[in-house]
Amino acid sequence: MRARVFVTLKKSVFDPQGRTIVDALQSLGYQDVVDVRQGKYFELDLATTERAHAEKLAAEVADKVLANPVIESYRIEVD
Amino acid sequence: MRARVFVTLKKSVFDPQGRTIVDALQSLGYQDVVDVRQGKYFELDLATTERAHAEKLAAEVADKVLANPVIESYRIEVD
Amino acid sequence: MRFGIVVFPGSNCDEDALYAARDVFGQDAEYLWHKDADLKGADVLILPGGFAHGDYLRTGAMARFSPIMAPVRAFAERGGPVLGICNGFQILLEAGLLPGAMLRNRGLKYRCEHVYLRVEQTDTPFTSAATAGQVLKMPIGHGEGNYFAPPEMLKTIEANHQVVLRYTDPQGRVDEAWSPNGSVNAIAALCNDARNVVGMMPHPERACEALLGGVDGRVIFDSIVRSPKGFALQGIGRRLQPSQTA
Amino acid sequence: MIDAKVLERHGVKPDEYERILAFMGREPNLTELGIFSVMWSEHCSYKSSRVHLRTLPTEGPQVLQGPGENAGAVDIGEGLAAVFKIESHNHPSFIEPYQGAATGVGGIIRDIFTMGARPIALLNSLRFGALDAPGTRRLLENVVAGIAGYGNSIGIPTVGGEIVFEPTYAGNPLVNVFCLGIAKQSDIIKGVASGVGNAVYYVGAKTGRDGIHGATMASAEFDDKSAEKRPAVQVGDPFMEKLLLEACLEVMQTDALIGIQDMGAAGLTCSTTEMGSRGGAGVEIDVSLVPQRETGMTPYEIMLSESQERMLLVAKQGREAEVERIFEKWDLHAVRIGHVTDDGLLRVKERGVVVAEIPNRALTDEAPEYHRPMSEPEYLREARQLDLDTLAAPSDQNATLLSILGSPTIASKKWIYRQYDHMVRTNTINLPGLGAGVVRIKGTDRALAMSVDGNGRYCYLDPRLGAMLAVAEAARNVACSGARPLAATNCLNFGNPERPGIMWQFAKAVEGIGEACRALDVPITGGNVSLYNETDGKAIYPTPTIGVVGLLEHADHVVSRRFQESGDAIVLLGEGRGELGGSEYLKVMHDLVRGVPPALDLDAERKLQALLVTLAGERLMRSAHDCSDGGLAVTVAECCFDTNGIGAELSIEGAGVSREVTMNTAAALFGESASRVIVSVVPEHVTTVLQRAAAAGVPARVIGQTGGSRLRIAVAGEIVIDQSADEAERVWATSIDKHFAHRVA
Ligand SMILES: Nc1ncnc2c1ncn2[C@@H]1O[C@H](COP(=O)(O)OP(=O)(O)O)[C@@H](O)[C@H]1O
Ligand SMILES: [Mg+2]
Repeated sequence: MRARVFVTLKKSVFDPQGRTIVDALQSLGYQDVVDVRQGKYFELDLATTERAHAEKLAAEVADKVLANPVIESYRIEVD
Repeated sequence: MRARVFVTLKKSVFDPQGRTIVDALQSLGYQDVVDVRQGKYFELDLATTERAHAEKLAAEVADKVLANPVIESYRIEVD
Repeated sequence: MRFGIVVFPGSNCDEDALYAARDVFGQDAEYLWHKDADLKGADVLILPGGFAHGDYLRTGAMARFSPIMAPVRAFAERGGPVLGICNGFQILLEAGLLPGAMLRNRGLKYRCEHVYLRVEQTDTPFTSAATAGQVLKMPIGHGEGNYFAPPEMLKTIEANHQVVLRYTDPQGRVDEAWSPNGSVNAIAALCNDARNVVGMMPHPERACEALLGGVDGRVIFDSIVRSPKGFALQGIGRRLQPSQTA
Repeated sequence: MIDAKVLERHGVKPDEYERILAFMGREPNLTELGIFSVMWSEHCSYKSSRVHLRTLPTEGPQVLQGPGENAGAVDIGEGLAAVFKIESHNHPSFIEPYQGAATGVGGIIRDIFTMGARPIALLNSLRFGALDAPGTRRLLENVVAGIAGYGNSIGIPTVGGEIVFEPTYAGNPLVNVFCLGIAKQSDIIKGVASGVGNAVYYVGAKTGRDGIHGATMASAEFDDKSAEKRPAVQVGDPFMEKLLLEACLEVMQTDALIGIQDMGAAGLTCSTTEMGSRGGAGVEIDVSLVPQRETGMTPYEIMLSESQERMLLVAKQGREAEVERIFEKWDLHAVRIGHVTDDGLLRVKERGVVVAEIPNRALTDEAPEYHRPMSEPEYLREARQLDLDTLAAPSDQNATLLSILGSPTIASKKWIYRQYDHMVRTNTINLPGLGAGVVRIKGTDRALAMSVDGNGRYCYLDPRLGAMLAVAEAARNVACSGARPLAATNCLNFGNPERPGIMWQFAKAVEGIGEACRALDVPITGGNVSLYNETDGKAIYPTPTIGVVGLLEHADHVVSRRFQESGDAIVLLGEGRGELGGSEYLKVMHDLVRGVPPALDLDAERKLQALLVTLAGERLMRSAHDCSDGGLAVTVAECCFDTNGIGAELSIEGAGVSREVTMNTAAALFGESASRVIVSVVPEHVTTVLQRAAAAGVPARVIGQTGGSRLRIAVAGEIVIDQSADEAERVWATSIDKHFAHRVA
């Protein structure tokens, strides 16, 4: 199965990359882009056909390795 | 509206980051994680309520700034 | 004094740390390979700079799983002096041996240059030879040195006097314009609650010889080297632990 | 099945195909044709350049290894060797600036540690279009980030370089990277395969479909169709390279290796044939044993892939386990993919079945070699005309000085080198921005100085003289730091050699390099040729870049460009002749690229450099700065910068180059006459310095002194420049940053 993990900086954490992108976009004339937050995106190929197992595995990996809980939160999608 | 942009390396392009993560995960005992590809994930806040405009805007921005068309491709979700 | 320099795959300031300890300060020093679980009798540990495991995910994120980190943690818990420099600092954060996390530099670029630092605390094994308020000039070289701690954590850190060095102007005044990376409260170095584990973004090992353009990094090594053997182990940190002073 | 179309796709010309048929005695299959096409590409075979390169001086008592190996090597005493080379990664960097530059750095580093040397320093030489032109900033940002991303994480300091902005490079930037390593002379190892039956190992990253046809791409001009070749981009993995570097150096300590070579351009094909050919042997491999990243790869793809961070090595029989064990320690798995044979053939099998078999010789020594037609290009006659009397020189020299100091080519490059880790390894004793990069050699008293220089504008106006000036400048920069220049490497960036005008530029430049290297006794130990640097039929300025390496016997004798104290005498070594041809002044103030470049007297240059080494050795000079781009006024201003505000006051003569006084003043201030150096000297040493100069036959005179907070220059008795040194420094220091000011600070 495949799991997708989205890791984003918590709302309370300043995102310098996102800020830079917004500024750049606005200077290019994209006034309608009000805010940008940049995160990481992982596609995991998992050797399992059980959805529950895949979800558990992805969550464990995200918790332990892919995200740093001090600054980041994550979301998982499995299909 | 909000748009989400997922930027990933094209399939043909080597992803050393993903490979390093897989190696690490496997050495931690996660043998079931067969492959990892790492990408970028952007959340855009757009000052528009029209879906079509939001989609167009997100695609333009992704094309121009968020993704590097030489090695990356992207996917957009608007809601 | 016997230095143990922990080598992760991707460490690249390991030789520099060894050279400083052994050749500049005349101490025993040995590499500790990350797959080993033996600290080879080290009295003090340095986690050197570099890009452990490539730092592709987050700086320091993978290194904390290395086998050597278990004995490092045990050593730290016993009160042993541990210094993380640059990537070493990042690893200590990821491993939870120090509080907080690193973000990318405010300007998004890697920066290599000299910065000014004010010594905030002298009751750590790595700043005991310095004087409070002293201004040091030392090189940095990092892309992710923008230290962050959530407000509550930050409050505790400040209340416990855990900030060891801050980025300042040449006169020792904290000034946003002189911060190379946007760290919260201009934090450049930090210690743990017990004060025996210190992480710093600047590179003291790059500032120990006049030929290299400055010797302000010596005070960091002098602090640990001059303390009588074993003193650091049971000494400074323990004495000042809040629980023990209370 | 091989028809005209297939040949064209492979860039193989009909007469070249005839040669292939003759060598093979039969029609090649597609894999074989692919192998020929990359080995006979300009990039790998040097078919247009070889006849000229052969004329370069490559010998001298200091040379341990000349051209032909992965890198050159020179004797630096105490049983040590400096191993160094420069490489271009122009085309990949244009297509994908970050990865192109990064993999360029990765490639040159492999060339150095392949020789058994530990890389200890990097330099880079960059050319872009005008900084304010669309696209330049993005290109620059990404190229610099790519160099930084690779060099920083692998832990090799970037200790210097140069960067020039000029419209000619807008569609074809240049990214040349230089690496230097140190080895024990006895540890130098070569790229040879020998000893029948010895195992051939593959180690490093897995092979993917990246960069297939990269080598042929580097040999084709840009046009609209380059976009289609884009999947040819390779992604660098500095972490993998760091592991390879450490593991290979550890394996080399065991003497279990016969030879080793990295897989660069033309990947497995190039490394197997070159190693076999150097060892007078053959190599047989089975591609099905090659670690692969993708499924269904054909022998053609595997042989031509340019995946990064891979090495090929030949181990001594009986020592295989030792070699494998060391790689395992670093989590690398060395895979035995074949063995050495005695038949002189490259034999490629797939699961035991032969899929290609070609004599090594045909791919290497017997590759085509062209004496391409050449003729002096027409633009030259017109471009070399310069009548200063027709130009109105601006009369405010203060403003002119500030304009030139703010020109991105002259301005401080701190915005760039601040992104490079230039201090890792704790050897850097002359930081970027202070002149030549200088690194001490731990365990000895010595240090090495290195500089890369080139001036495309001069070469455009006179390729021969321009190339000579580049050699002279690089060696002079090294000598200014106190080091004795030892040897050189070169990267030749030119347009399409099939055009006689370009070929003429090339031949003249090589002539000039040869003559200057001979006169200054800096033999060429290696280099790289990058041709077809054109966009839509328009070539870049001919741009040879020269890297020179020099030796300081005592590291603590190192000298930088900065004035040290107030009250020191400012001494001008050499003579100014008000030469403005091809100058920054003409470009910035009159928007002209015209005239003839400054004359170069190689004998005077040699004497000057020898004098600098003497003065540094006797500690008679406190600072030294080469006086070239921007002329004397700019040079003296630069000596004042980063000094905490030491100013200078000096007085010079006007130049007699025009009827107008203002032009004569400008020429004296901003003329770029060669073989000049600004030196500062403690007052009590002035007499000695002048004596040493007289004895060496170098013109020298005191033109002023350091001190105060202003920069004041009188020309022909009249003060024409008078301004705050701080203000001048601000203009110089912030010019490049300002272009990026819209970004978050
Ligand atoms: N791309 C670059 N990378 C690193 N350092 C650079 C770069 N460009 C310029 N520098 C540094 O800036 C200083 C000035 O460069 P340049 O004007 O070419 O010097 P010079 O006049 O001595 O040839 C040198 O010390 C050089 O090493
Ligand atoms: Mg130069």
